[in-house]
Amino acid sequence: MAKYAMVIDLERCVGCRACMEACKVENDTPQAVFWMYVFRFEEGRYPNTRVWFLPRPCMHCDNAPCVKVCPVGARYKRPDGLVATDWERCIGCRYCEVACPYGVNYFNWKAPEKNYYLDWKDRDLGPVTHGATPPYKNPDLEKPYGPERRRIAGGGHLKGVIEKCTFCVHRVEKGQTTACAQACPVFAIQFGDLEDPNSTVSRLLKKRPHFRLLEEAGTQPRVFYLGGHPPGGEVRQIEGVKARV
Amino acid sequence: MGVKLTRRTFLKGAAALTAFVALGRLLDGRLNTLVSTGPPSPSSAAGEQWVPTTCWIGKQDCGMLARVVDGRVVTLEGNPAHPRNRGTLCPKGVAQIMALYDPNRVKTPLIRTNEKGVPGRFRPASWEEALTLVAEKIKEVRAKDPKLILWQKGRSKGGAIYDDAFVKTIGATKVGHGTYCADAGLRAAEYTIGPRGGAHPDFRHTRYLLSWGWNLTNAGGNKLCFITWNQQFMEARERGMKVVHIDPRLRPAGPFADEWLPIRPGTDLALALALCHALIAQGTIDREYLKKYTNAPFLVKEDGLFLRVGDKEQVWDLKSKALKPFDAQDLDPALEGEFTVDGARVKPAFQLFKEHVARYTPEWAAEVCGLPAEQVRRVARELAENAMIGSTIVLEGVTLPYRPVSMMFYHMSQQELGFQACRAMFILFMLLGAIEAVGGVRVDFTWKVDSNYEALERVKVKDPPYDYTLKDSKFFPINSVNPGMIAKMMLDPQKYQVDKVPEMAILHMVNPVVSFTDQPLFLEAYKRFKFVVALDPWLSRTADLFADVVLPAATLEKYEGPLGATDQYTDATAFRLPVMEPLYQSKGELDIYLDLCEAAGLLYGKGGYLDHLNKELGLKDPYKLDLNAKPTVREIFDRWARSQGLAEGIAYFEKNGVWVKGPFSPKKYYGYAQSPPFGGIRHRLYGESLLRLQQEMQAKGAERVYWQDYTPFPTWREPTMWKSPPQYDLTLISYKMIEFKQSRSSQIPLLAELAPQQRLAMNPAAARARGIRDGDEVWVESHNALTGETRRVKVKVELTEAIRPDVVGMPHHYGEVARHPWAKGQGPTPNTLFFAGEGYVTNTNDNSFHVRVRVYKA
Amino acid sequence: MRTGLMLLLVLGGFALQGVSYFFLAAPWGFPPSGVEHSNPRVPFAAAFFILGVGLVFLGAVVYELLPERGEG
Amino acid sequence: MTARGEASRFETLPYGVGRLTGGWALLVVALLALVGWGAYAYSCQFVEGKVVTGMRNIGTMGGATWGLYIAFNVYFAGVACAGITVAALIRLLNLNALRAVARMAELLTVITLILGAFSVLADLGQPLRALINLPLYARPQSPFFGTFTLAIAGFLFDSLVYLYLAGRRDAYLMARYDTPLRPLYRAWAAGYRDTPAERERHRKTTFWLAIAIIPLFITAHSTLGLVFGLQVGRPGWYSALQTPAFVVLAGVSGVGLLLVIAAILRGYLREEQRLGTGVFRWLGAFLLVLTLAYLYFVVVKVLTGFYAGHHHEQQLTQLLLWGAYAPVFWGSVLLLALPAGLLLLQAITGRWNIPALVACGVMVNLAAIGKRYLIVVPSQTHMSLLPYGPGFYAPTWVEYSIIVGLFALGALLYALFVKVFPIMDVPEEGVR
Repeated sequence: MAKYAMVIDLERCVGCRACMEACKVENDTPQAVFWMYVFRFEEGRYPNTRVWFLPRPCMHCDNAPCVKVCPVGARYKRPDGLVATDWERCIGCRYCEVACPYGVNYFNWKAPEKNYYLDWKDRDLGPVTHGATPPYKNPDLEKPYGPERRRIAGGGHLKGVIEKCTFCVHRVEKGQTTACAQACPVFAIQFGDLEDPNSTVSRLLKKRPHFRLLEEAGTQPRVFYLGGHPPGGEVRQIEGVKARV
Repeated sequence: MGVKLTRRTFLKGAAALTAFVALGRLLDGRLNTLVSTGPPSPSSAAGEQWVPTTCWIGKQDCGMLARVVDGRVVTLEGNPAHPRNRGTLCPKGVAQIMALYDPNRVKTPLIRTNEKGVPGRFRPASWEEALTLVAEKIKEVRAKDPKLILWQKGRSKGGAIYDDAFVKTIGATKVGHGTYCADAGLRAAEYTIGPRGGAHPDFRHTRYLLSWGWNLTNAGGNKLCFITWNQQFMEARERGMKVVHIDPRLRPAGPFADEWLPIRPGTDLALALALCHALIAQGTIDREYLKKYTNAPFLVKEDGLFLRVGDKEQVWDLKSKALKPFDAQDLDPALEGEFTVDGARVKPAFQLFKEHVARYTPEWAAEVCGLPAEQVRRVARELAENAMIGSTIVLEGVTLPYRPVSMMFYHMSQQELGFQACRAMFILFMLLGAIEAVGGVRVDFTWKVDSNYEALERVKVKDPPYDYTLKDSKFFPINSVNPGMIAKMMLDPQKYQVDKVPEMAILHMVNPVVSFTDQPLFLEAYKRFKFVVALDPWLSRTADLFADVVLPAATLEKYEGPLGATDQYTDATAFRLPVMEPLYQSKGELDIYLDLCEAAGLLYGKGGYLDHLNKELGLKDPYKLDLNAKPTVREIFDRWARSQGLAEGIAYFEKNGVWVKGPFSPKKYYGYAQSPPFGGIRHRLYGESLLRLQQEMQAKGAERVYWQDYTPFPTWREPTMWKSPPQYDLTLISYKMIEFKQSRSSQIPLLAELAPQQRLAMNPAAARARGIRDGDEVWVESHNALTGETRRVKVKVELTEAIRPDVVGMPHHYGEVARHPWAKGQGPTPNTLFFAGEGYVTNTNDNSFHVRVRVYKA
Repeated sequence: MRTGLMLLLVLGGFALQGVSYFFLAAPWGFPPSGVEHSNPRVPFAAAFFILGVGLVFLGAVVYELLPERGEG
Repeated sequence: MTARGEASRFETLPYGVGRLTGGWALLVVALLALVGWGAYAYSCQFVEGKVVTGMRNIGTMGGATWGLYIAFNVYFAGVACAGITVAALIRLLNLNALRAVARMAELLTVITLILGAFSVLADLGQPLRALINLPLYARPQSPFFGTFTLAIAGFLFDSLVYLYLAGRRDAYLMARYDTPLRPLYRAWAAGYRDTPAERERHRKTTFWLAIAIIPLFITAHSTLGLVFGLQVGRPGWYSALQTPAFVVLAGVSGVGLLLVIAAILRGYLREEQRLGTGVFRWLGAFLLVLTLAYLYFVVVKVLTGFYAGHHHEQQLTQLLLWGAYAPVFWGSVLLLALPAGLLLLQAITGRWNIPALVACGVMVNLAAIGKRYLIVVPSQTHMSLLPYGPGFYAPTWVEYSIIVGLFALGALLYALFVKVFPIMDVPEEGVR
């Protein structure tokens, strides 16, 4: 059984946010939803200023607060390490969201078709898109996955249901890497199997010092950061994406 | 009885519940786990394919694979086979899928129905009607003088194919966007060391990098932009390359600046000169190189011109203690000293340079640049240490000088003293012998001496009347052709002694009103065009205000190329290939030009468009296009591919997307590795022709403002903007954000969402002094030091500790497109605040992106 | 008899609560580490638990309502 | 038979049962209107989605994902727990002085529990799924399990049973009158004849029920506290104090509301002697103790907040004391301190003044609502452990309307009950 993990190299990240966009297009996430988010930070005072970047996917914690609190077991931990969201079962209580220290959960405040940036009902588009909304709608997201056959990929972004980063389960089960790792122009994001000692993630973790976000919360994240340091009280977010629905 | 009653109530309750649930289904559509969700979508297995193509947004044309499911593009991923991006993409590349489908694209040809200068009213027209109309106008103007057609381009793709074949066919005047990009630096490179381009490092070997300007992690260099640049940059970092970031803002360097020199805008020349001073003072210079490959030993007479015998420049040979032609064998030419040759006192150019920079001490520069002197001295010291002057390295059996110190400058060249500043930077690395050495300063992918190396030397100032581009004029003898100056001239042709002003403009994916500096100027000048055509996938603000005809161009749905695909170490070529049929009624630009030339009767026969395509694509028999049959665009590129020895023709690209030809050999690569090195040219430490031009300009009565920077050595003077009154106490700089690329991305919702609105970057200290808090709305008011003109825009403030307190910054590209829901309310462009024209252009007619401003609460 | 029934209901109720809580509902597992922790072992386990709560209090009703033997 | 005839026969019933006065009718109509408005607001939310509320995601959206609904769910549940507990204590400790308010308390519990349940439904994104998925999948590991099994379902049974059994005697007495309501009373009495044996049996059951209720109350409301108290990720929530504080505040709000209701009925039914000052003295004393206890918790929380090592806890404390939430915080504290002082004064002087007590009851309830809001919201908007920057939450008209609608629904049910069943024990002598 694989143990999936993500390794993010803060000494490579240039904060370009390609991962955020790749995630949005791969998973058809609606407006203002960022399963992957890249912080841009500033520390210190001029001229001793430091600028750095920190990508924030779901941490897929081994001791996930969200899984513990979900009243109906819509949020569950898979043996391969993925923290999955069954969007067919979720009742939209958002308890997972308040329980998560990382702020990675996104609730569908509106019907998705009303939240895809533009009006895609365009007459001239119809013949090409077959009415798909958004036009780049990914057909893989609504199928069931895993031996448990539950609907845990991006899904239809139903109104009133919670969602978050899936570690691209629909790609991973096809043997591909996650969309964010695929896109990263500087290979700062690596995704792979910790069980396999030769996987890039295993080798990187062996070779280089690393940390995890909010270790003190005891959540045991599956996302490891190389180089850099955890964002302390000193950091200021710059160029924050404050998009609201 | 009781029992019965309970059952009844129970049934009632049940009924009620079902009703409620049913209602729920009605309102909510998807009730719960029992109901599968969403409209049935095509399975990924059936009818899925990966179509290779090339990114349409960015400059460096990254390779992409489009995942197409049942004829619908679902995602765009990087093409792992492509040397430039190796399977990755930048945010723009990923997000362009939304541009592809954008229902706000121009769907049909449009013809204007209202007057110009105001938001346009257009009526949809057929391609035939629109093209005939444009063709008529072309014929009309050509009858007078073809040059009066101004063909203007932002960054469309496809290079030579459009630019030259079409322009040459109709005989139009071609204007690019380079004067707003980096042309001052390009002129400096061409004139000083030969090849065309900005300076960038030899990432595989450089150990110490001067990162000059805002490009480091945000836009790369002028040959390679974001992705390739950063991939190689990271490898260099992991090899231990040190980075010195010289920029008023730290942000572009991210966490990668080992040292930050927050330099005062417009003073880069002063810093470069001081570094030269320090190197000479330290004695850490590569005399070998200076003697052999530069004009440093050339003897200069007191009048500033070279001492020539016949037409040969002369040097003083220390071996024979005699005057010798510079190219004589077995010489030891003097770099320093003063010699008397039949009565005349002469000095080697280097001696003059030494005297010239004597006054530019680090302390002096620290004062001018607003930096600690110690920092300047440290950088000079570290440069010298890392240059390892005298060391060599063997690459593929070739022994080459090893100088692992380099610099990058790109857009920083666009400042009033840009041309000379960049020259000074090249000279700095000439002193170290790092030009085109291993690990040193690179310019082009392979060593090519640009025609301008000679041309710029031979420029002669002509007598009026002048061509409207002001080429060879007494104003800008060396001239990058600045659309802003053309606009200025259109408003006052007499002043510039121009007799014929342009009548027709063909705007090829260009948006001067927003993208070029001095918006008010363009708003006025473009009313003077009799006829304006725009080729664009969107209705640019310029088209909205001025276009008589708008022709809908396709984005990713077309053949385009051939496109360079090298990562500077590997040789490769790629094509842009249609990921689907062109959307709406749009067409690829090449299709449009074929049709347009046909309509104008300029397609067939000798000198027709097809003939020019043959030339531009270098097509020889048997691959030549038949001059009397209209080919499809695919056929054209198919012939080109076959002419390159690809038996499959274009199909090869349709299968692989990119054609990787293998690594460049150092022999092709480094200027030093050529035989003779640098193809036998001499790098110009001393710019004799610049002095000659200055004299000619003065002779023709040009004012000081035009000739003052035509000096043989880069010479510091205070930028004109410093003459603005003291209440304009801040300097506005501009830059690009990684989210946007030119006029083709700020309206893409996925990108606009990341950076929805214009922000003025300001240091908290500066803000506090003005009672401004983060997020406040302020007025930014700029001042023209020569005309006294002021302009202001309203913008929100974003405080940052990563910028000089006496500098404010604004990014470009907001609000480029008209009538797009996501371009609305994006806020102002800094171009409104910048000026074109005297005092705000370089001596090479390149535009400056610096201006003095004041900021106060709105 | 009434008392018996009452006790039966109360104890039964508590038993049902216990059983459904510990044996019918999803297994505990801290931290939850598998799909099994997200599914009840028997569907509607929670409903059974509530039923249990109900039964306990129903005991009181039965105790009061059931007519005394011999009486009325 | 004529309405007049009806009325004339109702004249004989105690506590104005069955007598539909104009004022009462007016009240009912007004309440119905408010309920209708609330229902409309909810339908908007149901169709459009939660986007019509002021709630947004924690983090990049800079919002609070739980808002008014959850705050009031906690409030209602608190009142309910307190109500039934008071009733239980009365039976358990034989506080005859308070017998008069026992049923009021029981009814209060039943109704507020219903409101609590509704406020949860209002908060859920997929309410219809919830109706099926909660019973089908609910997991004991989730603190929510306790909330909806014990706090809501358990209590509802419990208090209904309680209300029912305690009412049998009165139902029997009422059934003696020949009124259209007689079948109802018969059914309720279910053969009760008020024999000594039955009384004894009833005494036993109520005693045992009361015994059962106290722990149930503690556990049930604790689970509600745990919903917040177990969250490591939200500074301000993870605290052992959370649970006891929840329980005590529940008491405060419940007793306070009971006071108000008792006073209203006293005036409405003109039951000055049966609802004498004795009743109010008792309730006042209860309220005093509970309020002081809660104030003590507040002080402790603030202190610990200051000394907390974790800078977030400190930030939160400052946020409450002089930050964005200072008005609500100090408002609530004032609305607790003032009544505390007032009650203390009356306790010392021994001169209890009913209007003053009512005022206290209202104030502490406003305070309770304020505190519930402060528990739910700030930890979301301002206490991200990652530097997302401060967020923002302001309820919209939809949220306010739904809450108002719920209160109206509660009042409506209360008003209706009062007209069909005696709200206080029917005295022997009242029976002719």
